[in-house]
Amino acid sequence: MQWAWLIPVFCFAAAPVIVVFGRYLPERGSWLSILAIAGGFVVFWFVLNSWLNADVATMGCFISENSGMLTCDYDRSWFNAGVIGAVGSVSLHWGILIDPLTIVMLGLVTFVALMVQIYSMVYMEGDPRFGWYFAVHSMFAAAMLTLVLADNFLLLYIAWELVGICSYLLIGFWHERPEPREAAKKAFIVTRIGDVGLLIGILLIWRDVGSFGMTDAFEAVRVGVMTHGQEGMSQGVATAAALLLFLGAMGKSAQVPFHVWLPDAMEGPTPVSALIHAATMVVAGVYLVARTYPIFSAYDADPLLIVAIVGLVTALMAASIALVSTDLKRILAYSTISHLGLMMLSLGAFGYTAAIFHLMAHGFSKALLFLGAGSVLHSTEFQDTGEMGGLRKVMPLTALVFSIGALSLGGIPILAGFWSKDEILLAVSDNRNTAFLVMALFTALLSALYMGRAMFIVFFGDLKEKNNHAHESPIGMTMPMALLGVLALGFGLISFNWPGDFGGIGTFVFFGHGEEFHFEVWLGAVSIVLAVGAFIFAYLTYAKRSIDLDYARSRFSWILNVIENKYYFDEVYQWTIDRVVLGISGFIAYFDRAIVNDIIVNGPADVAREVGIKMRLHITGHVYAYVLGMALGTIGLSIFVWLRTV
Amino acid sequence: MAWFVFILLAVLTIGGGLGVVATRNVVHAALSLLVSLVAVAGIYLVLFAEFLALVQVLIYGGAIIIVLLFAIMMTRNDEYPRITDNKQWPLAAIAALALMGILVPAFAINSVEGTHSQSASLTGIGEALFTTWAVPFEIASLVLLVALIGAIIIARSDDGARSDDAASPDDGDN
Amino acid sequence: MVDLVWFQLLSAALFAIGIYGVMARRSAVLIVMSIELMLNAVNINLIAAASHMEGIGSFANFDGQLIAIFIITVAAAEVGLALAIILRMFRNKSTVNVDEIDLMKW
Amino acid sequence: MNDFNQVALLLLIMVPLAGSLLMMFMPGEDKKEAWYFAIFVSGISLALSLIIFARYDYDLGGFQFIRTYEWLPGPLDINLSLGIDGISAPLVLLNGIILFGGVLISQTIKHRTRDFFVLLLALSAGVYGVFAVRDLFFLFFFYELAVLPMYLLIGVWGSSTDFGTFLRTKEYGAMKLILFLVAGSILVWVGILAVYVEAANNGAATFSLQGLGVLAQTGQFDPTFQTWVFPLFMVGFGVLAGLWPFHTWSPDGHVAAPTAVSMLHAGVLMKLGAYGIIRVGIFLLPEGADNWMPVLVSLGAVNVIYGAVSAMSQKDLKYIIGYSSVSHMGYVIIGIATLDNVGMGGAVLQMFSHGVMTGLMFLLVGAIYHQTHTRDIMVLKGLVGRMPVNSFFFAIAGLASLGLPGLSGFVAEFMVFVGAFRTYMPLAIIAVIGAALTAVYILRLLARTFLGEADPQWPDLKDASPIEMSVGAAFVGIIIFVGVWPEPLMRVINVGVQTIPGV
Repeated sequence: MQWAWLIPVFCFAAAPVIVVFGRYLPERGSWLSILAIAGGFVVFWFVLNSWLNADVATMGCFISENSGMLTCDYDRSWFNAGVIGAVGSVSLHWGILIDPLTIVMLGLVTFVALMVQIYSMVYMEGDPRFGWYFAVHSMFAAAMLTLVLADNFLLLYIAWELVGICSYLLIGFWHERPEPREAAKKAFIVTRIGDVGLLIGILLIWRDVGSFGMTDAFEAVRVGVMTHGQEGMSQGVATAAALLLFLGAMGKSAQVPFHVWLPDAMEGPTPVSALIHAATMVVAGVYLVARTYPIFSAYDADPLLIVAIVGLVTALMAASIALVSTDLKRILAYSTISHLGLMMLSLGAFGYTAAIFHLMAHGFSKALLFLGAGSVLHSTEFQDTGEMGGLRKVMPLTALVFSIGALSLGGIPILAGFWSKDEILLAVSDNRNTAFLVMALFTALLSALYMGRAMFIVFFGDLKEKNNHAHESPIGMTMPMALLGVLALGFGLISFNWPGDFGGIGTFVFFGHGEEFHFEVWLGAVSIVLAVGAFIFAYLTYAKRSIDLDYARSRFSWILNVIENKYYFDEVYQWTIDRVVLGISGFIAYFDRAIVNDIIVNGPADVAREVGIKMRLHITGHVYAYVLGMALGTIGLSIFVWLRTV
Repeated sequence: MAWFVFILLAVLTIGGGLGVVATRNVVHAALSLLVSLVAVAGIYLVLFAEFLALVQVLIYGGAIIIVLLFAIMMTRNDEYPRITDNKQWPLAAIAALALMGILVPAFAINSVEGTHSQSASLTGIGEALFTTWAVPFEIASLVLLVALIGAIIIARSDDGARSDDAASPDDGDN
Repeated sequence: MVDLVWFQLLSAALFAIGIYGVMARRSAVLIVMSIELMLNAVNINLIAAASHMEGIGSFANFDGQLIAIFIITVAAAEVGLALAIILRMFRNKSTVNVDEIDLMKW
Repeated sequence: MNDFNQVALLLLIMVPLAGSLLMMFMPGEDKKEAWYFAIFVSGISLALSLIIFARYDYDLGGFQFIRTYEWLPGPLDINLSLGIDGISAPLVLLNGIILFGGVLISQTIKHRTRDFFVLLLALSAGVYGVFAVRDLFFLFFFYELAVLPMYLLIGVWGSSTDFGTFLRTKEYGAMKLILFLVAGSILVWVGILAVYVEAANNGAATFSLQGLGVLAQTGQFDPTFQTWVFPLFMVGFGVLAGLWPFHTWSPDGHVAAPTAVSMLHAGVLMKLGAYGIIRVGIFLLPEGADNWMPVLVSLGAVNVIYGAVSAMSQKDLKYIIGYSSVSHMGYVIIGIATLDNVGMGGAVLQMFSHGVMTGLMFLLVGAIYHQTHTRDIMVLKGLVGRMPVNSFFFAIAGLASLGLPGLSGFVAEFMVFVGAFRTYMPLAIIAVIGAALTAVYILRLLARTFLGEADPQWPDLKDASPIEMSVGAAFVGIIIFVGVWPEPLMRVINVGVQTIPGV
């Protein structure tokens, strides 16, 4: 298990090699990157296996009091600021932490990254910067894996920033066109604002705890809770730190005020969206909240209430926009934001296992959907759903796989999505008041509705003549989709407690104490009815065109156009940027040039010149004037001397 | 008796000085200067400094006034002989009076009464001149020599032949 | 006998007239004359002081007179030079009025 | 090899000085010969600084390579006492690197090449002197030697640019730079004399830092004296370090200066000011420093925000980098003002890393300007198409300056934040926000000038020349090495920072 740090190192090593020797490697280095991530996937299985049969005795492992899960921590010193031992000196460490949460995330990231890289071998064929794409791809995977493995906040922050910069490079991959450039810049700056919150949170914790290690921080919180804030971390600091960390998570996981960058990030290549904006990067925020759950749930856990509220609002708002947007990738982007909202909601409702379970299920299904959208885009060259229709006749396999993903996220039983969403609804019903539950159910309905809408518009209905040239994507693209489809189908099953010692996901990943799986009958029934009803409704309106929505559209027209304009977030942000930020900087630049420079600096120079001009007027050139001066001088002097002597 | 002579000579000196300063005509100024200097020589006599009086009359009366007159003659121009004061004269008058205001009280306050002037023997002067004051004497002769040469060089007209028509105003080429 | 004070007052008056002459007259020659007046004023003062002091032995009261002699020689040299300069000035600017000579003006 | 230690520092200063004097006798018109000789001299000085840095024994710590040459014993007790400690060793190394890089890339100087290199070497000799000397008088002497050639370098070889609304001629830039720096050095000189007189009153009339340090430690200088004299040093050296109200000379100086001079100016000269505050201000007047630190910290925070925000709306590449160095010097000032060994260590590391970063950026801007003759980011577009290597280096330098982990900028800034968080928390939060602002203008610059399709305006843009590529690669290598594994540098800095009183 100590060799878990090999996983990111493989990809870190692959990236520079591809960049430098890309031209000479076969397929310009893409094989090397795939090998690296495959190696990572293999090591993941070793880590899982060695964790399963590890126990308290093995080196470096202990049952952490906070999460109650067996965690193993391996630590190595990086560098120290200030002579070791001197007062106030700080020594900074690299280190990895293995616990079920990490293993689950490792599995998700490595598997999805592998699938996407294989997929993009075909998808990105013939792109001039093919090698560079794979280099940044493996750099991103490495950074994401380090983030998941990090055992101290410093390493987490470093990986967090590297993930940000890799997403900037990948979104802005086709930087010839201005839109990707702007989208990449927007993504980086918005996430960077979140990162500021994260950094301040980390420094706040460090200032209180004295070291960057997560275990020390959780220990301090636990001591603080026990002693009601006498020593260890006081409530104020804990809440402030939790909220600041959540600010960072909101930036990365595109929660409400910071979500504007995710839809624009669709400008990047579709496999990038599949990996980054579905399965890995966006869930980093959820992972962060899960990883630092002790700090969130310390004292009376009011940060979790805020997390729940933000999650719910994001889920609702994004689901509504997804319902009306026409671009296929935008629909999937908003659906990602909505599901992230759901995960945050479930974390906010103490549904730790549910959130992680949904994270996994959503990761597989959404990656699948994005790859499906990619293959549609690959063959028909446009993203607008208006142009598509009846593609199932032309692209049967993609249609099938896409439908599986859509049904799973829609919440149709036996599929992965249903079980995880059911768990979330269960957690919300147990720990939060009914208003949350109603809104969560409404969101589930909306997500089923837009998933159905997307599925039926694209693949059902009559095939437009210009699409008949479309062909099924090559095996290199369909095979990863099929694998992900299988997972989307079968992943739900791991939630049951099977015979043997494996008692369901609840006993594997949990916070506090593991609990077996139990199925709440009435809640399950309600959600099934909602999901199936929504799909039928979608089928009728979009595939058969029997229900027309014109009447509904005219009645709620003003709500519709508000939603269609994405609640005017972009306009508001753009306005503030143009007016406030650039305004201030323009003013300061002017202030700097006009005031500080021309007045304070050149001012004295001009004054000196003026005085100089005035001073020289007394040289009149006439001799007698000077004699007069001399006479007056002597008189003055003698008076002065006379006064002093008398 | 000495009082009367002193008063007379004092009046003559002041009158001559005012004459120099106040007349419109340059030659009158030169003559009034002569009167003033001769009066000063008289005062030296009142002070029993006969040699000085002699020297005064000889050098000032004889040499300097003559040179001045030559200078006046050589620098005659169109507005000759009427000369006026420059625009600064009221200020100059005030400054002069202020100076008087300073000197008179200075002399009056710490005046030394009861002294009387005695005569100084000529041999004493000669002896002192060539013993304690020998060095200044030599330097004085040097000064005179330098002044002499300097005056010649400055006043020498560059091209010799042109010095006859000094009065022509357009002769400003050199 | 006439006290020293009166001689000093006389020399002060003469000196003041000389200063006024230098400052007020426009013609350079008159300025030289006024300078002569000032020098004579100083001489009067010197000689008056010299003769009124009791001598210490025979050398006493010669210093004043000797300095006066030197002043006269310097005055003579000075007049010679001054007039040479005035001549040159007249040649260059064909005028002797001081307020037209302002080459050193700013 | 102990005697090498003895003579090392003297050699370090004398090599560039002698080199610049010798060059005066070389025939002026041959361009290449002067350049080769300058490379030779700066190569030796780089080798010397590398050896010195390597031989600095960080376990022993304190001042090493100590050597004192009698100059004016008597009552003044001025003597050239040389010695470097943990703080000055990395800066000596920095000066060697930047000088060698600067000389290498200035083969484009066609006009009076010989005199250019004479002045450049004299300037770097001054900088070496300031870092290696332990005597107040000579510190000021070399400080002036480092500052004055800047006037000629910018005035003669600089470039004037017309910004439409205002004109920045090179004469204006040079004049303003020199007036500011000389004004600052006057304040410093007054401070030095005050310290000397105070020392004389307390019996030990000396100019040597070591002697004065003993006096300061044993509390001979009374606190009121210290609180009055410290601002003299703070402002005097602060002017050179780009402290907020006195920073306007730096961007104007950058715009007008030729590439090599900009590299030395931003890379090393601004560090002189910060080093001066530490070596003279804080070492000699600890109590004075304590009372003035809140002021310095808030000025540093203003520096960071002010530099970042005004860089955001600049149109000229060099102005943007100029204001960004003002902002980065803000971190150094905050680091110094925390008087905390992590913060101070961060400040010294930031000096080193910012020196390399900005040196690289100016090198690349010089290369771009040399071919396109414009630095206006509105006009430059899509350079990556034709100058991939150049753009890659600029991207690395830009990302380092915005504090991307894995590059040297992050490590230094992080330590400054850690130190600042411990002492002045609210100002540290402002500094962190400043770091986020840096991201805005750096990315705006990268996206606007480098990304995008190749611009038809310059069809024949050539990529970096072999020399520029090698120097750039070396600088990028240093940035990445310090970013990933700062331990070798930190060992030396930690020891140096430990000796600062009050830390």
